[in-house]
Amino acid sequence: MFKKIWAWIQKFSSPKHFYRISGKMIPWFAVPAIVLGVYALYMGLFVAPTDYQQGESYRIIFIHVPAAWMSMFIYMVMAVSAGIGLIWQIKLADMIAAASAPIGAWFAFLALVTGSLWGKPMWGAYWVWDARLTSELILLFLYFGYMALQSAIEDQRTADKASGLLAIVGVVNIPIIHYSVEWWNTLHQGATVAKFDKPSMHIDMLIPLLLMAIAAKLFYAAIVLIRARNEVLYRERNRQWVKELVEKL
Amino acid sequence: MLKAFYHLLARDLRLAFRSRHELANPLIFFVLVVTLFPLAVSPSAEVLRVMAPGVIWVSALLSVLLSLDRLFKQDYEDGSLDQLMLSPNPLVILVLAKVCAHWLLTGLPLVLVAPLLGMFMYVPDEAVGVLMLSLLLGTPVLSLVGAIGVSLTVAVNRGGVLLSLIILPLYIPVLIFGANAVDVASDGMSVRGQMLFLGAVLALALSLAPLATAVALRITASR
Amino acid sequence: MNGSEFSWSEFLHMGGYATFVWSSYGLALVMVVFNIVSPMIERKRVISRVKRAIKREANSRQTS
Amino acid sequence: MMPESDPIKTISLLETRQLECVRDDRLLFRDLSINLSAGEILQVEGANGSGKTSLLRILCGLRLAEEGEVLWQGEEVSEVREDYYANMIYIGHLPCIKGDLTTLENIRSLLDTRSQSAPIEEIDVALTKVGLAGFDDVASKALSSGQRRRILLAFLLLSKTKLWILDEPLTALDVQGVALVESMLMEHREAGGSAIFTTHHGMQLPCEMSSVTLGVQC
Repeated sequence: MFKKIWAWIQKFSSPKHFYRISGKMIPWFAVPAIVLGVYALYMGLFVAPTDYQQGESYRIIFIHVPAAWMSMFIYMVMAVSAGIGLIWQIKLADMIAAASAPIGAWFAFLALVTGSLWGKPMWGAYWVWDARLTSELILLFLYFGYMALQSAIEDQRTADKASGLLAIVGVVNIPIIHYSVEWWNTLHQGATVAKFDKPSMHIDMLIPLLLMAIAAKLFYAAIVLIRARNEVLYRERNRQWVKELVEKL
Repeated sequence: MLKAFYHLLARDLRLAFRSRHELANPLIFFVLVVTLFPLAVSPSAEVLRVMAPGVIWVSALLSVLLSLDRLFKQDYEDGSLDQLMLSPNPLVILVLAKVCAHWLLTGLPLVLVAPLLGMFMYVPDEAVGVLMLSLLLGTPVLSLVGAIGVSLTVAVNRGGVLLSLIILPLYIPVLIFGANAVDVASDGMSVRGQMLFLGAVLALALSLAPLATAVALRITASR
Repeated sequence: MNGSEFSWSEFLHMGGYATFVWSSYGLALVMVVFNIVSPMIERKRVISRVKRAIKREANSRQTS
Repeated sequence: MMPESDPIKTISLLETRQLECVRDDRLLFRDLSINLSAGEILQVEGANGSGKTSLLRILCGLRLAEEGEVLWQGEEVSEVREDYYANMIYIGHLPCIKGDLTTLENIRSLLDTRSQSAPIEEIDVALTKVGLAGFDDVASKALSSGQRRRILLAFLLLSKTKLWILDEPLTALDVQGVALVESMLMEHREAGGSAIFTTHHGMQLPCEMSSVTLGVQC
């Protein structure tokens, strides 16, 4: 039984098989992502009511919060797949991890910029050393570290393993970093306005937020597949099946 | 196993003492960086006292970071690292010995010189003890976590900047709690919580970092 | 909205926060587009690279 | 379990099965099966870049093969790492010598990493044999590169392991040095030890020697 599952995993995770399957899967993620995203935009911009405290500026939440969630989520996916790649030597997992990093970094960057754009009208400054923004910034650095290590090591296999280990070390550290930054922030209270903690968020605000978050996840799924397919083509470029496939393109 | 630990520790210490001039470098760097702040900001006691914990801790961080190279670089370049990995002893123990030597050569001197810097930066007398204690608990974590980073980047050409990029974010918790402890102690309050946190992080690093370092070394060697 | 009729100019004005709101959404759009386009360009590059490698190989086989 | 068909030749000391090695996406070798028994000396030949060093590092377990496995006395190396490393010694082309330590300290610290020790008399004998008598308290940075290689040869003698894995053991050695390595290999073989070494000189030993050549089949 176990052997069967293992054989199945190995078959599915073979780059060739993945390439074939993933090509068919991409539209299944991309189309719902677009539909949901557009619908969430409509809900967020037209249907959701104006916030009585923050006015219209709160609408940045529909970008900022899903982006921040995604940046965390992608780091977790990255670390888990890097761990799978490291332990069970599954090449595909390494490729998924490598393909995830730039997307996650983009989301972290987006969350940072939108956070500061939101901060300006709320705090009167583009940057405030708020706990979440600070954690987000550190997360962006973790992404940069991962990508830098990945590209600094010539040998692909070593690069995958080394950066994978770094991602795992990062994941162990994230809760500690997060906790200490939160703690640090409560000590230096004064600058912060609790802007995210809305105990009674209007349902018309919550729905577009959640829809947007789902759309972002689907978007990530589609993009990571496209990127992973590129990785497959590049890394397996000496294999016969890639050569045959490329000739047909 | 204990013997292997002891022998490697002794070898690294002996090697370090054979080139004494290098030994003092991180320490001088530490003092030098701290000295820059009164020159750059203001020599006034009020300003410096506020900045002191942060400045001393950041300088300690940078000084450890700069010295991390010597943890594995030489062994990697002359092939001794291969011999360590081919030792019948568990690699984790050997890693621990090397990290231990590194801390004795860089972290401990920082702890010992800290009162001098406290004096430079007008840290109140009652906080100097806390400063030393926080460094005593924090610098081993810096060496332990740094070891993971060095073992990943030791084979990379010009890996210095890369090393700081991957390691500094991981140092943040130690920095926050270490500097804060000194800050709080200056106001005459209890620092029990901060010390417990640093102790917990040290325990965690002590148990996990050598494992991660051992894996990282095997990865580096496999290229 | 708010019972009154909808006005585009009011919508674009975003209650005075237009700069912040629209630059956030604009940046998000740029990010999404970039993330779609860049792997596609990358794909073209990889494919042309593999093709060139195949050609090189074929040439060297002919000469030898 | 396989029945032991051959009573004389039981399980081989070191065995590889279908090794495949890829470096910088170049296939170095594939389907490489080696069978080394006790008392056998194996020479690995091949041009520069044919993967000799990679093969030796795979045999040591320092490097992971793309495919295939390495067995020590019939068991996967990663399973019996401790036993394997206690009975195997690898000397790469890097010197492993610390310039700041003396010859004696270098030998001692190399032995320490293997959890071995040797009495001073024995070290003296080994040093004399490799032509370093009287150099024991000289800092190694004052030695020539050939002399440093000789320190490693002394280490090799003192380690008394069954299996030697040597990467280019003749590097930096003079004529006497080469002769020394040859005689060491002969004695090691007579004592029932095995060795695998690479060289692009093509060493001729006055004894039976198997050889593997890399870089022909692909």
